[in-house]
Amino acid sequence: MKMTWMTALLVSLGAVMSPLQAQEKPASVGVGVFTFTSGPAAAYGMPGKNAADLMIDQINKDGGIAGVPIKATFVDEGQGTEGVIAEYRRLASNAESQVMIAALSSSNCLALKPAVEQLKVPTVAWNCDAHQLLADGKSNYYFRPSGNTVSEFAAYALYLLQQKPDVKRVAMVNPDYAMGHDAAQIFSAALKAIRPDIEIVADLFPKLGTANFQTEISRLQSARPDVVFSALWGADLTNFVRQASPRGLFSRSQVILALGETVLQQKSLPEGVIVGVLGDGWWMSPDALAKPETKRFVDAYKARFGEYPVFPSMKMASAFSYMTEAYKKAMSDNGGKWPTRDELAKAMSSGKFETLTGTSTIREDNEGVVDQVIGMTVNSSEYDFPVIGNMVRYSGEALTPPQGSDPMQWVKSINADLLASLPKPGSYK
Amino acid sequence: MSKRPLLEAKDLHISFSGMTAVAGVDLTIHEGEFVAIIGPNGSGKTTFLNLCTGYLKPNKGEVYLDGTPIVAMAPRKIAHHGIARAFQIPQLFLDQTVLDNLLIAMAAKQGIWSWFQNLRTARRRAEAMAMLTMVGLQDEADQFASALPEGKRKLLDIVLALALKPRLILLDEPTSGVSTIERFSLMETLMKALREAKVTALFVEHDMEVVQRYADRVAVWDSGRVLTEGPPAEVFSNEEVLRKVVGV
Amino acid sequence: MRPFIYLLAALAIVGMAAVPFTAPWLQFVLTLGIANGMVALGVAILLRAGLISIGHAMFFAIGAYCIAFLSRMGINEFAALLVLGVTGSAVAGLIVGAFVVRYRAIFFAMLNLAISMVVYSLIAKMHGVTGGTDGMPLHTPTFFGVLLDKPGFDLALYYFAIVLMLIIGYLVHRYWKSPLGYALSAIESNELRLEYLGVSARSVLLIAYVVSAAISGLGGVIAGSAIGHILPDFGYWTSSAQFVLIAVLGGIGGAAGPFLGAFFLEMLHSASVNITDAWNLITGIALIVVIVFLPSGLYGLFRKRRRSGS
Amino acid sequence: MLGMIIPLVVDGLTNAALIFFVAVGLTLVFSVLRVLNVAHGSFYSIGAYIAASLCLWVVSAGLNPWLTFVALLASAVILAAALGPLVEATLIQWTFGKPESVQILATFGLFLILEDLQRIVFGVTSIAEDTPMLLLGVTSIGDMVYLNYQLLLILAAIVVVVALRMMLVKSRIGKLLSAVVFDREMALSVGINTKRLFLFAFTLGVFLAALGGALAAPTSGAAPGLGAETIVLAFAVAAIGGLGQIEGAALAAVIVGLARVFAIYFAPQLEAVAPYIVMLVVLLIRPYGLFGSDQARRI
Repeated sequence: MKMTWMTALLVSLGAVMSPLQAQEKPASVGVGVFTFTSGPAAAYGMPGKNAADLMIDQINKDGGIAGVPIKATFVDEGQGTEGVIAEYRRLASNAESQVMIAALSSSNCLALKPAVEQLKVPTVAWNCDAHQLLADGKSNYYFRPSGNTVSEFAAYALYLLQQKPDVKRVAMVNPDYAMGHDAAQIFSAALKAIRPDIEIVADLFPKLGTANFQTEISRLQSARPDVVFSALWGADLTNFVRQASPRGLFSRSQVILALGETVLQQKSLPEGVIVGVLGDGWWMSPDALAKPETKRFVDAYKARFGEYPVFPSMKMASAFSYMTEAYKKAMSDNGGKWPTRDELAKAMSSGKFETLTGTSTIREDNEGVVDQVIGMTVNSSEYDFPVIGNMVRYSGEALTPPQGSDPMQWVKSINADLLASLPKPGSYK
Repeated sequence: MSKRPLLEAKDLHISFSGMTAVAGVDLTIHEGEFVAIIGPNGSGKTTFLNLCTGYLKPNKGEVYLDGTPIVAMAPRKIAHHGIARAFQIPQLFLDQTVLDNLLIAMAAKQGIWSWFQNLRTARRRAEAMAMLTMVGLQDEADQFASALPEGKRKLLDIVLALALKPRLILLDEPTSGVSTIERFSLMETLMKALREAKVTALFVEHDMEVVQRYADRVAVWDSGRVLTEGPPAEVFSNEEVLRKVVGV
Repeated sequence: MRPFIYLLAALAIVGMAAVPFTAPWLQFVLTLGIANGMVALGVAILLRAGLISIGHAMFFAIGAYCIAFLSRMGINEFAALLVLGVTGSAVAGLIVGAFVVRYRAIFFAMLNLAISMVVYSLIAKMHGVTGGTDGMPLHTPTFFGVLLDKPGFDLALYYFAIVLMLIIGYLVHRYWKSPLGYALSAIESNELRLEYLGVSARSVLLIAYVVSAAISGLGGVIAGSAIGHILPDFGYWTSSAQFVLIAVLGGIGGAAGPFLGAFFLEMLHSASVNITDAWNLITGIALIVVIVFLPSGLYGLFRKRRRSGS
Repeated sequence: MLGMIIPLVVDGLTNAALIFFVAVGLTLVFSVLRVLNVAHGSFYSIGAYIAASLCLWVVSAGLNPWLTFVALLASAVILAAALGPLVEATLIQWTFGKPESVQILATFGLFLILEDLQRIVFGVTSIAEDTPMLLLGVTSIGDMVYLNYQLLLILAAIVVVVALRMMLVKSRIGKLLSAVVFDREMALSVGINTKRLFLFAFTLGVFLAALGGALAAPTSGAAPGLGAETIVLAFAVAAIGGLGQIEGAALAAVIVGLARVFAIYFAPQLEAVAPYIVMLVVLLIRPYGLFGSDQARRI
């Protein structure tokens, strides 16, 4: 008896608390943008924030979303998970915030998930690619148009096997946290699925934020690998490259830098390094450069921030175009009325979305299927730093594990036929 | 006065990095006695107290309390067995009030179960005030121990030892740092308290008048040994003692 | 003046109880505030003995991970999780405590730091078991038999946390007023005398350590349940330092201190993140200002008033 | 076999050298001022930032590249001169005689402040200028290629150990320092001006940390979050060696450096944990560190 009374009370209170929802056009679209503006991860957070600033300006210049301007609130993920969640909840409790673009760090995304589903705010995971995030397929309000780690890292294995079929000894250096371990696991599993004879001669996990890689480099030298794969990023990657190149790592082995695109502009990479953009980037990508809005975005970005956008920028930009398209879709669905959070979520939950770099097809589990572009560094006449050449564009369908399947099982199931069916390096011009 | 031996030190030796501090001390203290130890500085008197309370371990020799060997025990175990100690430099809880200092000591005596109730139970409080009144510290009860003058610190230090209701109390120069005027009043209160509590006492003392007046027996120390022992009258008529210790 | 303080306290509690209706987003902040306050209270118990632990975040994390594991194992009742989580961290406290209570001053701090960093690194490492840096999800459990949706659970948790805060606060208050509590400060002021009174300083400290670990674990359970996802960062050394910071900020003069500190910091944080992202700077300055001008912490403000009153 | 040992040793010593600079400063300050400075790691990272910026300037200004080495040293001097006396005279002096908790928290507050100031001044992107590293070229030992700059670091660390010891036994101020460390009360009673000594010791500590950062800059650059990582490691090393022990810090640095190397070669999974496990083991066996005594008094 007492219990039921208690339940009734709590449930009713819960009802009272859920924010009101605006049917008529609001004065502005409140968007909460979560990224790192402090701490080591700001190396990726800032390009993301810059892209967001730029996208918002451009969208608002073009009359906003159906005449409603975007009003963004930025939240620093560097303040720690508890603060991030607190801010998310505070923003969500305000009826003006319609959408959240959160977050960069996978651990923050995973920690936010309960709040997202509870507060029912459509939320776009713009850069956290951990396949675990949507694995349960139960998400109704969390969306990821930018694809996940499985396809991203499997793609490198396939590219390598096409480019260097005789590879025998592979060494790996990955940051010592979830993403790094996932990368190592996926990449090596994909390789072994097709070439079980390949030997992993070193599997190193320097701590995230390691500044001195001399020992790792020595270890790699002594292992004499044909190929070195690394998913290091940010300052770690820069340091690794700076310390490794004079010691001849790049000349002795074929190096793969999964997140290497972000350091191209630092002029530190030699030619012939396999790099990619974790998805379909814009570098040298015919599809991307064919889009006038992309060209416009890139030029404006270069003009405003003095450097070219890198993949976090593009993922952030794509998150915004995904959001705006979803709004249009939602309004056409409900007869031009301003959509509620739920209607927007519904619009986001399925369909094909144009992004600055290609298209993203949202599946039942809110996972976006995107192509993977991979290439090698080549010197170029138009740029004073090596850019991506010898490119290939793998179709997302081919590389994304089918919905509901265990991602790692799928990776193990990759076979020579799939490899054969894929376009060859250099085919994407 | 029963002549039952309470504390027996047998052939105690200890040396620090080659320096011999106590070299073969045999000393027996009987129940109810007030024994004084006198001797020049550095003759190992305080070291002896440290050995009797487990603060130091001897290189050789034994100490028995009523037949139980205690040299191997930690100070707190020895305290449980009934030896309490007052120090040359009073060891107080300076950031607590005089009353709380005593209450802590009493709670310590009353054992673990008393540890969960409030420190300032009416019963304990009354008992404590009684003790403080007996030694004349009642007016300072609510002062912080740090605010006490040296003489009263000495007194409180001794009261803390007495709160353990020990069988034997070791007093390290109870009157040092106390003005000659206060000295005897302090000793009077002290003796009164000791008699009331029926405590045997061993005290290290420099003031010969104090020793002559209050000690039943005197042990004269020199360079880590007991030179001679006996009633004050006898000891103070001993040439060697007068020369070496009293310095006449 | 005393009644004034109680009135103030009562008003504060009423205010907190009203939050879910007046400022819903604050509910989460305050739940975390209480959780952090718990850990800080645990730290404060040791500070009473003059011992500073730069490692108590480990018990916070252990409490949180305990319930994460249990709910993975299918235990889905909050009451059970609470009890087991607290027990878990208490046991951890007993094991760690057995080692560290032998040491004092800086060495105590260092040893705690070392152990907590090992625990942290192991949690972050063992991906198979702990989910590594991605942490572990926590499914909303039933609340004393009642099945609630997440909002309902959070609300229940919030009020439950307030009640816990009052209970734990009172118990610690009693603890500090008991001989055991006095023995703590006695260890700081004169351990030799304490030993000569027949009291084992180590057992006094071990008890204190286990209690503080248990309370910290309780904080972890509350925070974990509120967030719904457990991360290794809970146990990183900076958060350990944050807890000491909270304790000293709030003051260890009374059990209310650490909670004052926690709420103050949460408020300061929520306020500052909207103005600037230089919140480290602000907390740093606030911390130095407080320890310089309010040696007995925020709690000291009320204590002074009370003194002048009586 | 030899082919195995050489890289282990060289890498171990390189690791050790970098950690040593921070740890020795921390330990020196603790031994003299009896204050454990949590903000010490920030001096390392700020040193790195200044050094990197200076080198970038030297290069961009088209000056003689060898001047970058001057720049490295200069940046450490600049930082020590700018922050050392300031911090000591304001915050650190205030903490004298206060309980450890207050000392640690005061410096932790400073740590928080410095972390943000760095971000505000130098931004969030990592900066580096590797000219010094490239100038020195490489050496091949067996089939391993090493940066001569690595070897230079090892040399520099050895020089610092010797120089410090010399300073403490030979120079007047060094003797005074040792006196203060050995028995502060006595030193005060014989009228040694501890105020000036403390200022000197703290500034020296800042200099050493900054030097470490500066020397690391050409290879490792400067990035946000460096301070927090550095200080725990420095704690570990200082504690292992025994707080206040210069040679202790040196030996501990070597142990931790080697531990990391062995982890990387034989148990990569344990790399991140290695220093703390070493610390834990050592402290459980010798709670006051390898060279330490109860009061951690000697230097």
